[in-house]
Amino acid sequence: MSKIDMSVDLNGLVLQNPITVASGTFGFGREYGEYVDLNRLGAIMVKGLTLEERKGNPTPRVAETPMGMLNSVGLQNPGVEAFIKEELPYLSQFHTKIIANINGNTIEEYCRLAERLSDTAVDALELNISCPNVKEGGVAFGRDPEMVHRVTRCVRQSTPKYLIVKLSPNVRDIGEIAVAAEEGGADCISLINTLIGMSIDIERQRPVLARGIGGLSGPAIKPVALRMVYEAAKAVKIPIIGMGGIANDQDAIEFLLAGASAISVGTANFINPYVTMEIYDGIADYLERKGYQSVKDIIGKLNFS
Amino acid sequence: MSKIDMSVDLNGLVLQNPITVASGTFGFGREYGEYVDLNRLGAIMVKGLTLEERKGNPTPRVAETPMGMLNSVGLQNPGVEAFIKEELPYLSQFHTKIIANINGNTIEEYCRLAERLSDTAVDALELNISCPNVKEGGVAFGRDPEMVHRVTRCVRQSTPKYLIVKLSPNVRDIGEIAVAAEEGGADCISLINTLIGMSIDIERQRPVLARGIGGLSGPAIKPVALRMVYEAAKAVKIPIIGMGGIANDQDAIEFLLAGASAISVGTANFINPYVTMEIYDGIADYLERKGYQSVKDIIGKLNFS
Amino acid sequence: MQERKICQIIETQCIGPDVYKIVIEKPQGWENIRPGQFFHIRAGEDWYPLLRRPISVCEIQGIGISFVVRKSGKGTELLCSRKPGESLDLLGPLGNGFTIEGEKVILVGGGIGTAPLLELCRIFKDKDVTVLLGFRAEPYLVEVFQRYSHHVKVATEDGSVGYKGYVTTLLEEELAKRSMDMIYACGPEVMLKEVQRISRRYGVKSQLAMEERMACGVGACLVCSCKVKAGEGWDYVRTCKEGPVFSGDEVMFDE
Amino acid sequence: MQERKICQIIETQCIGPDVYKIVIEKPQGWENIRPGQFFHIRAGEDWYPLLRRPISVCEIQGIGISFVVRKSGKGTELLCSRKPGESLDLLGPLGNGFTIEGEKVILVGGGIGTAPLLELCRIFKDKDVTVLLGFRAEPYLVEVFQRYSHHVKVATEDGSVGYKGYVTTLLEEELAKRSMDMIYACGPEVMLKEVQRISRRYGVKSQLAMEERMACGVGACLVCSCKVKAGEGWDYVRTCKEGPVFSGDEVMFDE
Ligand SMILES: Cc1cc2nc3c(=O)[nH]c(=O)nc-3n(C[C@H](O)[C@H](O)[C@H](O)COP(=O)(O)OP(=O)(O)OC[C@H]3O[C@@H](n4cnc5c(N)ncnc54)[C@H](O)[C@@H]3O)c2cc1C
Ligand SMILES: Cc1cc2nc3c(=O)[nH]c(=O)nc-3n(C[C@H](O)[C@H](O)[C@H](O)COP(=O)(O)OP(=O)(O)OC[C@H]3O[C@@H](n4cnc5c(N)ncnc54)[C@H](O)[C@@H]3O)c2cc1C
Ligand SMILES: Cc1cc2nc3c(=O)[nH]c(=O)nc-3n(C[C@H](O)[C@H](O)[C@H](O)COP(=O)(O)O)c2cc1C
Ligand SMILES: Cc1cc2nc3c(=O)[nH]c(=O)nc-3n(C[C@H](O)[C@H](O)[C@H](O)COP(=O)(O)O)c2cc1C
Ligand code: FES
Ligand code: FES
Repeated sequence: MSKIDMSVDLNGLVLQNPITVASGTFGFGREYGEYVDLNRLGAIMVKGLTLEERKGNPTPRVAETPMGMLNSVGLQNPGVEAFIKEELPYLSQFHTKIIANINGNTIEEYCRLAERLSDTAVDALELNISCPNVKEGGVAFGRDPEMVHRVTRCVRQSTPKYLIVKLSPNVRDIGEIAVAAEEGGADCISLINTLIGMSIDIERQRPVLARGIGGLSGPAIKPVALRMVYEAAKAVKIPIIGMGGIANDQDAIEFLLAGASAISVGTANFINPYVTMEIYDGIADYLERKGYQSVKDIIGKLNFS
Repeated sequence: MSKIDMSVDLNGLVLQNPITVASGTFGFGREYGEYVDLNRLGAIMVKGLTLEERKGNPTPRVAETPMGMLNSVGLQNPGVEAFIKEELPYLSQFHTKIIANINGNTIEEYCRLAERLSDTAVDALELNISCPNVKEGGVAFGRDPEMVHRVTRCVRQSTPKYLIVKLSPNVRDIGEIAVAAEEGGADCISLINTLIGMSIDIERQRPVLARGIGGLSGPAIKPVALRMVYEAAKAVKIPIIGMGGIANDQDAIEFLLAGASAISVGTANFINPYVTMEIYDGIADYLERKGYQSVKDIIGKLNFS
Repeated sequence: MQERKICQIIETQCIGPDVYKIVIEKPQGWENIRPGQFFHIRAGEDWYPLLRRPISVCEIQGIGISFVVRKSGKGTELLCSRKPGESLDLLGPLGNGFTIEGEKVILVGGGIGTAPLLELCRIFKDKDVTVLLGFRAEPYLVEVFQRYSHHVKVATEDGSVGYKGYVTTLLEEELAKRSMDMIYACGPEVMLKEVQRISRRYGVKSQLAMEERMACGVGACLVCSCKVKAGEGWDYVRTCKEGPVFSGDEVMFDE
Repeated sequence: MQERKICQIIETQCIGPDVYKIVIEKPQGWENIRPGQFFHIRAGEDWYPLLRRPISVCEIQGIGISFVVRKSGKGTELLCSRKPGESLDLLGPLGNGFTIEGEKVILVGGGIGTAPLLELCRIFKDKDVTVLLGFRAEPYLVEVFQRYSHHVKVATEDGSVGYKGYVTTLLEEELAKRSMDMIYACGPEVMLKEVQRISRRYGVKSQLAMEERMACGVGACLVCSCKVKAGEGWDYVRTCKEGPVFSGDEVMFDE
């Protein structure tokens, strides 16, 4: 097992292994640091950041659905300055890449966030243009190819950092959106963010979530996520970080075969805090069993005749 | 329980109760007729019809996913003439509405199907502009508001029959599409058709489905379907038939509260052939327990403050 | 009469490598179950895993119906872990089953595909019935077949028991020796394809029990298509309804 | 040390209307569990239902940890149906737990919210501890509390046992009689809100065990926010991490 090369090179951003954790599901690493050795992750996508502190949406913020969950956290976060001062030093101890997930209400806000993070220890920026839980326009950015192109280009010009654009699945044609991000200057694409969903309490005749709608994540969305990763991988040349419902090694391998160069685990952390390590071992076993030397050998290797 | 009025009036199409069965999941009624009294359903949406016979896609055509399933049947059907000759007489015995689900590759084909069915015993047409399993363009119709408007208007002009337009969930903004159908002259909207998904066999490194991608249905998609029904109901004045993952009375009531005037049960029939009857009883119990006289009293009654 | 019934499990027993026998109490109404028919079974007690699993009838004994299930995924694993006293949700009996025909018949089973032939063998027990059973390694159910037939031969791929090689070689040997009225076969697709070839070569009729992934199991959803000859061309028919047993003449295997 | 452990169930018992006591074998490493802390438990053996369920520690006995669970949905129903011998997947102990403070304390529990107070009561058993338990109808756990306290009073809404009315009325009566060092409360939100009001009125400190829907349970996902006072304004803190026990001073209930 030790002879297998698990590292992946996302066109400049080298991860020691393809297993990363999805933004918003892993806080700033501290909490799950009690369960897993953070040094063993490929990268940590931190909780979505905004320029100023955000308190987020009222509760309930979570609803369970069949093999999925809805959340409406609404980007609660301490703001980028507090992140840099209080969280980044902790995260910088680990030789795991740190990816800052940034969220703006306007293109300008995205650019300011990118600038602010440019000379910090973060290894990459993940432009979240797809959060369904902020009213002011997060969604609008991610659903229109022209807007995706514009925001990506502006942020690209604001920072020399490695730039990942995180796509929304709530679109007509994911390939079109992926191309827009690529042409805007993204180094990498990550997808999917949550699908938009709703759940109703029939006794109270109200939505379960205080905010009404929320983002659907977890195993339920895996088939949609996998299809979108496959389509995006066909559409662009830049590398892809795939996510959406990954709960075990088999799921992760499906995404790699479909064309993702790395994967993120989100909701599954909540159920099994050791899941990332189990996925690591499972991928290594699979590669060994199938006679591969490197995880790179299976990326995009789906046969489709 | 007997005192509750379960009938719903979809603006001209009166159903004896709001429980219908989704196209493609109930054949032409015969098979499930052995399990449930077809006279007790509100309506039967028959298997999608095309002008000519279609053999459909190669197998495997089904894959199980977490609380969902993918199908890639590809509109296998005997063609509209065979339907009229061999299936319609059987279905006409029942005092349950018969809704013909029609599928074309071109606007002209939709119109010819509508014309052909105009002087038959079917009670309504359901324009399927959203089947993800035909290559020739089914999807393209359903994803673009302008195309939705055009095909609806042309079919509207080809037939006096009650016209339902069935929407695809694989769109950017369901409200926009719903409005396009309404403005095109639809009497009613049904949604959602399946989400597009994929599943990979990691041993064979191939998609599980012979066709690669397929339509995702079942409980997994319920939160997305419910949200879309809610959004569509806000966007249009015409009635809505809601579906997507409904598996029990509680799910059905959620859709009614969200604004659907009737609901369709699809995948759940496969697991429990008696599910429609259980949903009927469950809705009636709920109405009685909550002191309603009629199922109409809860349609769109979601509190959202 | 097809019906959904909730039945009590009266026995679960491991009878081979990852192979379990599950016996349920036979409820009223299921009197005319034919070999080759199947039940569509909910693996768990809840909706997860979502779809039912098609499992063939193995044997019908006075008060019970037995199934033999091989663990091959989430659903069958769950099924095999169910305990006596628990209840099982079954839909069936479904499909057409084998047509009982002929005086001299030969049964060819491969792996878990041996199970659906047992009840058939019992029906033919007073006639001239030869049974050929193929396994990768460790065989199972062999002694039960021996109760109903004096001509039971076993092939294993690893040669651990009986003939070392494929069961279809045994079939060819038998047919070379004497003619038969009917071949009944159930097993993996490669085996069935070979049975079809052999049956044509020797001009013996055959009935093949096919497998296809299913959703409804009752003929409504059209996911389980099987390609069969139709006039000059071909047609897709439903494995769950027109099958799972098809005449060896009509099935068209993919190349 | 927080950890995920797979523990054996040693007892499951119905102790009240839809209320079950579940005892698991206490594994090594969980020596310092405090009352008010909770475990995040997988209801089934598989991933369905998906999320873990937060359940408070009820009592820590030599070799076991007990939980008391009320069936209130799919997850708790499944949990209550689990049998001795089966294993349970627990994450914990999580959250801060009650701060042990005061000589004269009063415990106020409502419904299933009585359970998390039991271990607390045991800790205070040699001090002056008054216990007020409120139920809608049929009470449970009362005799166990009586083992640790001589002052256990029960209120039921239907008047079937003890005082007919709300437990908070009993609290007000007690505080009117004599002063207390601390009120510990667990129960439905309306009850906690009333406890807060009463504690302010009588100037007695309180600790409230709050409930909020959770996903991760460990502080990473931020879905479980609780509104607390912060300087002039307010802040959202994590019920699973900073809570579930909060000082009655700081919690801000919605109007
Ligand atoms: C008519 C018929 C009779 C059968 N009789 C038996 C029997 O008596 N004993 C027995 O052990 N097995 C039998 N099988 C095969 C059995 O249905 C599958 O092994 C089982 O469905 C696999 O489910 P799983 O959850 O364990 O596997 P998974 O791979 O997790 O299943 C995923 C999905 O694929 C389907 N699937 C996977 N493999 C098969 C397969 N070989 N055939 C059909 N669907 C499949 C499952 O039903 C499920 O929907 C029969 C199949 C058919 C079609
Ligand atoms: C810190 C804490 C300690 C608790 N201790 C106990 C205890 O000792 N005994 C006990 O019986 N119950 C306790 N509860 C409540 C218990 O967690 C819920 O009753 C349970 O989660 C309901 O799950 P369900 O699947 O039965 O209900 P469903 O309504 O089907 O659950 C759907 C979703 O909502 C969540 N949910 C529903 N009700 C609650 C609730 N009241 N609190 C939190 N989440 C909820 C579930 O966790 C699940 O994610 C506690 C809750 C918290 C937050
Ligand atoms: C509670 C929660 C909070 C999330 N917050 C963010 C966020 O701040 N920024 C972001 O880009 N994605 C956020 N996401 C989306 C995840 O990063 C991920 O894209 C999605 O959950 C799909 O993956 P999963 O199914 O593995 O969870 C959040 C998801 C959850 C469940
Ligand atoms: C096997 C299968 C076949 C289907 N065929 C059709 C079809 O022919 N026409 C159509 O409009 N929808 C078709 N659908 C979509 C369903 O009508 C329904 O919109 C969808 O399955 C969502 O509902 P559900 O989750 O309750 O199944 C099909 C769905 C399934 C599962
Ligand atoms: S499984 Fe539905 S038609 Fe055969
Ligand atoms: S439940 Fe995730 S932070 Fe509290």
